[in-house]
Amino acid sequence: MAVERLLVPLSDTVTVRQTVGYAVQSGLERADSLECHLVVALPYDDAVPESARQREDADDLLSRARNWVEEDAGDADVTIETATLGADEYLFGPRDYAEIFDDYAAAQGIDRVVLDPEYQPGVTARILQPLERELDRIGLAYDEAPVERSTRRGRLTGSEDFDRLFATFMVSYGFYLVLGDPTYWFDLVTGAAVAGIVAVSLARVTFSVPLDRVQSPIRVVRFALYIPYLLWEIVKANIAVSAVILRPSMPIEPTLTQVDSRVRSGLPLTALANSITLTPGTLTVRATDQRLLVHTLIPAAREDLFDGGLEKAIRFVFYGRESAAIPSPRERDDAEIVGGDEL
Amino acid sequence: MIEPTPLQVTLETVRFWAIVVLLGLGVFFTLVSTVGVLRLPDIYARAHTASQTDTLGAGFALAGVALAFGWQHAAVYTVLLLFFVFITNPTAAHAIARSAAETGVEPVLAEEGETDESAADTEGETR
Amino acid sequence: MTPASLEDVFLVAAGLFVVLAIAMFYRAVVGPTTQDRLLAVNVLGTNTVVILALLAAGLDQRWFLDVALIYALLNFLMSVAISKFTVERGGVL
Amino acid sequence: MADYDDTYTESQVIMTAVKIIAPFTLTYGLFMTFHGGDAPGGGFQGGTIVGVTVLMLAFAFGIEPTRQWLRNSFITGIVTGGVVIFGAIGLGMIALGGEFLEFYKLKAVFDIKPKWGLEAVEIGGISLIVSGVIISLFFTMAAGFTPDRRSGTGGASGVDIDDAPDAANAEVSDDD
Repeated sequence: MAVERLLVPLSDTVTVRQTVGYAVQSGLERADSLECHLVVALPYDDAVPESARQREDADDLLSRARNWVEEDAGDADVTIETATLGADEYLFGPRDYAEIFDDYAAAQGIDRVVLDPEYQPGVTARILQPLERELDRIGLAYDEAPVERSTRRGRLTGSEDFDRLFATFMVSYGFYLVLGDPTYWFDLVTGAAVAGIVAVSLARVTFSVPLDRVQSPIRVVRFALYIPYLLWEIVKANIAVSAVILRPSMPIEPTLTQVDSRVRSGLPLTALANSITLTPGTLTVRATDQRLLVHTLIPAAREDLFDGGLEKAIRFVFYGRESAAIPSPRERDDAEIVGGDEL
Repeated sequence: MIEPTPLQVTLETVRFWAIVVLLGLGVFFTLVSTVGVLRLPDIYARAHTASQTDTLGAGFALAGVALAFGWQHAAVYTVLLLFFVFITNPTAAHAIARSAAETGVEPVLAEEGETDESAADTEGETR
Repeated sequence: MTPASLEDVFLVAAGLFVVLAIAMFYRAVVGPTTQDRLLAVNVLGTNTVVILALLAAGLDQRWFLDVALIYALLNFLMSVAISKFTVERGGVL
Repeated sequence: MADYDDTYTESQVIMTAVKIIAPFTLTYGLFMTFHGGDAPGGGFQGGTIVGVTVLMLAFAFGIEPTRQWLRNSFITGIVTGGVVIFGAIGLGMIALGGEFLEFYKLKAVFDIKPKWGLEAVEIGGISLIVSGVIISLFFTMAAGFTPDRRSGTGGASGVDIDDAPDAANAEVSDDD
């Protein structure tokens, strides 16, 4: 008697209920007995303050999903397993997710993965397309649940699109009026036209991640607070580096270091990498996912990097004050000096 | 022609010397950066000091320009220029360093001693 | 009272920046790697932006600032384009 | 080390930086286009910056996705639209009894400053032509460099043929 083992990664989306339903139904069509593994992948590890809330949400989602499976299964022979994955590591890109699913699948003898088309783990944007590619690469069989979502989705992206268009329009119009003369009618009219063109053509490019009406303005304010701090760091680092360069013996000590940062991809990572490059003495050579390869010129700059001041500041900008209080890269053992081979 | 009040004269003098100091600092940090680019052993180390021109060299000089324009439209323009430089230059430095890493330019590292320098240079010649 | 006019200060500063930019040419010519040259040219570009801004103040020509802004943009584009090109020669571009 | 795939060709640091500055450069390019009469700039410079914005996006996101985002027909449309507007304004002046592109007739007939005629040519004609030509030249060159796209360049080369007279046209218009 065949047993079908299914892995269903869950996230809190509109279509998660239908996905679970499809998983149970399709599993029972293929075999008499079904073993349904419901898992939630946690994006954060324990070192990060957000992880406690994520874990609560995950447990809540799992218990709901367990009820759904029991409801759909009826009298059929269905075993339910639930798990939370990735609690001990910081999951970053689709590749990380694909790998933990693969590990779990190998350990439990999973036959097939049923994916929610809207799968959206934790805080990151929708990653399904790249996740499928990574699963293909690993060679794990998956199946996308056929779900109905058109109506809901249209409304949702409608409001998101408006936010993006509006934000791009305002940025562009503001910039235009700064360039031109805000009291001249010609500039006011052409500015509106130009901002319209820019908003329509670039809104989806610039704001590839949906905006949050509450959080996004707060982030802008916090970013403004971050600028003086960054400038102060730059001045300090400049003086230190200048002192080294102008000394005739030039006591530099170049090292390559690898730092696993705890910021998300996209804007936070770019802000961190550019801040690191902007402070003389540290230079981001490579940024693959959250792993930064940083070249440091003098020991003082390396110590600053390992103390993670900039990282905490970036976390403050994007995730708020509570999130800024994380252990430094040195304390959580994410910073190491590597040789030239790592390039 | 109205005779300027003593306060105005003092303010002008202060502004003048503030501009001189800002420009002097800008020139100084650019000088350090130039010396660094000429002296330092490899591309990665040079990129560090190049960012000094981008940050404080350009920063102080443009601050001096903005101060000279005072409360005018052009001052806003200068700040905008500075902001633009601050966003683009680290990205450019990262792009250059990354391209060096991708093409296999070996960094000179402290642990491996100075003998590596000549090796890295000769390897670079072939490109 | 001030010992010199503000315009002269800006012109002198611009001259100093030009001298430093010429010194930077050494690295642009000598290399040894493509990236070294690219970096030197990038720094030269930043210097040019600053010189243009200083001249804008010194000669009171506002529109030099427009040129400086464009120059900064092209400088960025050049660095990204060439560094991409050196990596993927014959690839994407 | 890095295995490039077609949609993710650059370091995401560069990609995000380009995303941030793209709206600003596009706005600036259009600003220059609109301020040709009384400030440095004009259709040529503005059009070039608009074109450069697209090139920048292409560097960061990869050329193929950008080409899909900006369809060939769209670029051809921009260029031909520019030529049509340019020609229409120029011939319109003849219709008003003047020479080709003689804006003083505007003053005589409609009581509009001749400056606005020049503005209209700069905005409607030249900027569209220049930006379209820059973008299509870039895509044409890029298509030539990619080995596996040799057969699929029909659309791009079609644009290229269209461009030749436009470029000549644009150069002529520099004189006025």
